Amino acid sequence: MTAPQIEIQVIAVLVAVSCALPGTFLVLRRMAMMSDAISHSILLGIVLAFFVTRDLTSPFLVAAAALTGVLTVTLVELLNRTGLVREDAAIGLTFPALFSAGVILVARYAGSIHLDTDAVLLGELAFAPFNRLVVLGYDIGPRALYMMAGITALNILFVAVFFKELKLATFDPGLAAVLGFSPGVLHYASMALVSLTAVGSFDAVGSILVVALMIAPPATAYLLVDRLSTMLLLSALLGAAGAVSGYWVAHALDASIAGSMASMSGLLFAAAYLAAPGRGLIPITLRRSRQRLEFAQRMLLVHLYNHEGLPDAGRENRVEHLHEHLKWDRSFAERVVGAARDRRLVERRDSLLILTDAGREAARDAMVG
Amino acid sequence: MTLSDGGSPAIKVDDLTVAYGDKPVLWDVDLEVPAGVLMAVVGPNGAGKTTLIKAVTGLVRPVAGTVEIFGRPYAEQRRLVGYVPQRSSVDWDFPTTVLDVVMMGRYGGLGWLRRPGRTERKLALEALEMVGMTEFAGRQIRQLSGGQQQRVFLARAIVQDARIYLMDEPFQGVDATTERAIVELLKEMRGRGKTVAVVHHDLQTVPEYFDWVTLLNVRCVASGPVDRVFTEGNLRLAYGGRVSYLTHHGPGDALSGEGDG
Amino acid sequence: MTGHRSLARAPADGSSAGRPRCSRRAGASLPSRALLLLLLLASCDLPKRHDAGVPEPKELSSRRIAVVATTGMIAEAAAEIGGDRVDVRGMMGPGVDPHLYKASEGDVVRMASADVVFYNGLHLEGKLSEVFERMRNRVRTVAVTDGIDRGRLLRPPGFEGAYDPHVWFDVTLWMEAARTVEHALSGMDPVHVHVYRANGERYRERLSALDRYVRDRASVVPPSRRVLVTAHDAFTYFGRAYGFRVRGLQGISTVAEAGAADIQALARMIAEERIPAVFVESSVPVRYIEALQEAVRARGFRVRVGGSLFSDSMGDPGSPEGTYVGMVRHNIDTIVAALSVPGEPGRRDGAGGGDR
Amino acid sequence: METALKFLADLFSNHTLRTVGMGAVFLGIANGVLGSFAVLRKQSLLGDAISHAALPGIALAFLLTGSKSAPVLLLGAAAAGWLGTLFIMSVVKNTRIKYDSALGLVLSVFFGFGLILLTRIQRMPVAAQAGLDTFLFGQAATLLLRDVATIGALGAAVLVLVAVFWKEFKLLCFDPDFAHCLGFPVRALDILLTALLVTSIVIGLQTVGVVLMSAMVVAPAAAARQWTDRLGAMVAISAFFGALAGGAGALASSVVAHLPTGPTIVLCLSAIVIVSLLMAPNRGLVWGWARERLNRRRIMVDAVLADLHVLALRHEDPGHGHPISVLRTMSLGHGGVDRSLELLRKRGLVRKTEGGTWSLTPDGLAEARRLSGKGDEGP
Repeated sequence: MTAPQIEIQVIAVLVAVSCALPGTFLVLRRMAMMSDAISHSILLGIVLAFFVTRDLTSPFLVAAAALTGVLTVTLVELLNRTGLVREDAAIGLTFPALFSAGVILVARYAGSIHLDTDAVLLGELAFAPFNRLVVLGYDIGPRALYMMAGITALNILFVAVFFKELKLATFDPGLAAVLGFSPGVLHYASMALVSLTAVGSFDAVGSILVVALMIAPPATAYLLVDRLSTMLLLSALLGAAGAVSGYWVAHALDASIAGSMASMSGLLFAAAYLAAPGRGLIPITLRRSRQRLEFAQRMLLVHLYNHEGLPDAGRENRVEHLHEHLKWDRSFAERVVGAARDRRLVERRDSLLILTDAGREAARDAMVG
Repeated sequence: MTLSDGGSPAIKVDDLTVAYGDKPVLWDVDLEVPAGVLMAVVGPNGAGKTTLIKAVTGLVRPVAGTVEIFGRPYAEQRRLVGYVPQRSSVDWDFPTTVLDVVMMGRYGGLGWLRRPGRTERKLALEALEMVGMTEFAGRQIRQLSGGQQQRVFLARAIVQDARIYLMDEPFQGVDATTERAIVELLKEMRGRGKTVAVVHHDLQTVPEYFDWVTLLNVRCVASGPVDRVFTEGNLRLAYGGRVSYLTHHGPGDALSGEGDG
Repeated sequence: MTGHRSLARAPADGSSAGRPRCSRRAGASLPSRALLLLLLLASCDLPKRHDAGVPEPKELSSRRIAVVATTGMIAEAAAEIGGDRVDVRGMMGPGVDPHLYKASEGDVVRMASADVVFYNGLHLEGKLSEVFERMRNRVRTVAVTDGIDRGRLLRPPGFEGAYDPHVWFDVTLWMEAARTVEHALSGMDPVHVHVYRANGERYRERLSALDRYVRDRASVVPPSRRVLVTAHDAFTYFGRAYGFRVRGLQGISTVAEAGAADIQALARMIAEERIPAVFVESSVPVRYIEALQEAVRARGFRVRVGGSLFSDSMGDPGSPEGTYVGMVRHNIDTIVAALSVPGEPGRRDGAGGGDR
Repeated sequence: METALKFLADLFSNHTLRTVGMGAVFLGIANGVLGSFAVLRKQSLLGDAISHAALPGIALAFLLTGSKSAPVLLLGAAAAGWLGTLFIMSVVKNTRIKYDSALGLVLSVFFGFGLILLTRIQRMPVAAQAGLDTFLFGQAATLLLRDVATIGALGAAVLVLVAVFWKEFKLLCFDPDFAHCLGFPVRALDILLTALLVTSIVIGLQTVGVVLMSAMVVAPAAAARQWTDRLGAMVAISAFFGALAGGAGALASSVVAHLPTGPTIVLCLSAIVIVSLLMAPNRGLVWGWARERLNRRRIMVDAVLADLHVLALRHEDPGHGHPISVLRTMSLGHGGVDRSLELLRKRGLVRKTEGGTWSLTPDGLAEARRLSGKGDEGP
């Protein structure tokens, strides 16, 4: 590995960690799309700041972008407060308006300048290691590394200090207000942090990866664990895993790094979606069929028990008869009988089925239950 | 339409097992509800009361078991079953009026392509009158109180003209007057030969409101006429040790507030 | 501490030196490890002076110089001038819009292992241009437009320091760019100055022949019809150099959109001045120009689509348009062929489905 | 007058305005109708998600066919958008992940995968790839007649389907469980309605671009919701708003130079939304605010009346005047005593005595008794 390669992965991991924390709350509070909304609406801030500074390289433009992020969040919140539109509609109303205002300004007053979000935010992880921070003539590393380290630290600090309040405000804003935690203030603080994290990360890794890292790892963690604290931790870990594995996929394919990282985060989600213990599609399907088999065995036992010793036992207690009486198809009936025999609940003499002592016991239990 | 209900129970549930995640919510439930009874489904939180209703109406898919309505599978008898969901299950801010919601009860009978017309309107207004909501016909549904919303749901069920009604907590968030009115209505429906199953919370009113009861706690603890089945022994089986309700209870007790489903 | 030292110093050493040492640090994947690394990085160990990393001339004279160029045009200039002294790798292949270039992982390695990076500058590569400027302490980076007299650059009114970056359409400006490449290579590898000078001379001669060719061809078109209408504002330098009025549908920025009034204004001009043809560009959807064509037809004049011009990138490698000279020739030939035939009036209710 | 008429005549004989205007109006109608359902089902942001999710479809279509023709790429975009939507529906149905997270997930992951494909394509030495990444940056100003025809046909198809399945869609959006119990194939209806939305989004994407499409889905419906409490009216108003904004945006951008059409339409939509939120009868914020002020004023007036009543009870003569300063101290914190007294005087409930003091009239006494009978109105 070369130094830039390491730096890219460290930056990506930092972005993953810093996005996972606010991302978890966004996912839980059903505001996940806020990240994407911010990525569009910051154009307006950038354009306005450019008209003031007339300089594409001014750091003021990035600050204006972050402020526009906060503005977006505030507008969405205001719309929400009216109770006239829902959260998703509020987001969908806000960002197109801000973005369109930005585009109109560019078209009217700066059409001959290459002015858009890409011109101000680097947004490309591949180039992040080459954007160095030079202090007093010393090259001390990629800018993005320092910026993301700062944002990560801020996020961790915020979550650590306000963990209790955040948790309460996330699950029960009403109760939080009653207890005097002022969910409004906390909400704005956390949304300002979302905006800051988003814009800082857009600069480092590009908007699409930020959206992916804010949503996919927390969503994956949500499938796997139930506690907020473990969810936060797991989100960060999953984000980092997606970032690093994504990097090597990009390396193998010589493809977009951000794209690969987003895709790997998506794959991790897909894996959890399919196989998460207890919640994944596969475990659920397996459990369904297992329960069906178990249940069928009990039905079998009860059936055998009911007919045991009666004159019609010779007719009723045959595998073929199960097919007719219990409406099982032949292979399923065989499977059920096989499973019951493995558990030594049933014995098979020729085609006649006979309960063992254990089987008789189990049948009685089943009937009582 | 001839119905094959000669002797077959209105609802027959066999070996019904439903699981959410890895937790069985209903386990091997057998149930027979004769036609023309007013039945309460009671049980502690998480007992699977709502799930039972949803499984009967096919809203959740059971792991095992079958449901029969008048001796035939539910899918064939769908039209005979009316469903009153929990009030919280719909969006009350939806742009629609009381009359409109009630007319929805006729949609199933209309089938594809046909629009509700004068007949449906008349039926809906009649149903609204039965629940005492005529004057609210043109109101947007958000502007109603909880009890009024519940009455609208009942009216919608009435216009369905089903033979069996399954109701999920019709008394939740409803004032005492409305509760009385609803009970009267339910009794009247029973009088007309309908079968009504109600998820219910207030144990004390069970003997007064209902003639049939099912005690549920994941398994079916007991089911039958209230005077035979609604015994302290069965309640203890269903609720474990928490049977203090018999002396004091009320909404806000451990017994109220639905958490399952 | 060694880990952090190697990481901190690696940039200054140049990447070839950093590579073997860092390969042991595969464990950086763990977030905790990464955080640790970061803390160490941020601590106060003194890195080297940043200008120490530029490769020594001596080292370069004995091997081929690794060159990375952003656009195809720059890659070609570097290859022509460097000859067999250089290994040129272009980042943006044919058909890639430099404004919208998406980097791939390979670019990291290519850039890190380059001896020199040639880029266009003037914000053609967006924010990347800025990064290249700042990278100079790490890898030698050269903006090929740096050598051009700022007075010759087009500047949109009102904004300081913002220039139109599409200089390659004025061949004489591109000769300046080639000279910048030559100087840069000579400076890095003084031992082979004669090679670069000879190659550079030869290349510039070809370019100046090309310039004459373009001028000759352009003069075929009657001055009144020397109007170049395209989808976006890339051909302003071309217009200035060869006497064409240039009209674009939309500005330079990729987010900018045209308004209905802009299309109407352009259509009115085309119809009134009876401009025979408009042109599509390889990187802009054809429909933009088709809309213009429809609008013109509705005014009772038929404007042809004169053909496709290469704007921000060259054609397929191996084809004539895959070289700078071939591309410019293709453009001027297409333009001249289309504009030297007078325009034909269309019928208002014309066969092409004008109005209705 | 004549010049104005001529100007209008010019404007409407103008080809670009007519084409763009018609396209925008049709698009506004189709999306106004479908958007109503989307907004009511909390799918407002589906447009945003689908427009991003379409990227890998476009890239794959190009990779597989090597063609950049619009139908091929559109098919790819629609397929990817459709797949993404199915995935969203499946995740929401089977897990506790909410709709917004599923949207964001599909948006970013699909787009990320699209980026991988795009960078692979970039590495291919094929000049024909040019413009692939701008395929979805539609330009509303460059609508062609054939686009208008497509949009018109699509709009008509949407209207017909929505009319045919009107009551089913209504039931699906309001109470899907109940729909299921009535025997309607809820899932199939869901897929049909979503398919209509995806189709109109993808068509719109290529012609007018991502952001305009996102706004077209949400804004007309959100605005229309304020004006009515009936679904039918909401859909109609929403279609009208969509058409209005489309027409107004097209008009504005053909009168003013350098006013991009798509964003102008978005801003027209935003203006409609703002006006609706503020001014719509019943729900509008301004009315709510006015109602509240009115109520507050009424309570204050009643409070002053009650104060006077209390004072009158202490005196044998109910007509005895009381200085305003006493009333001020009694109504501490309410303020506006002077104005309240003035209002009461106009209603003939109080009178000002010669000494500048205030007392109840017989009417006022009766009214005050009535109020105090209600109990809770006094201070």
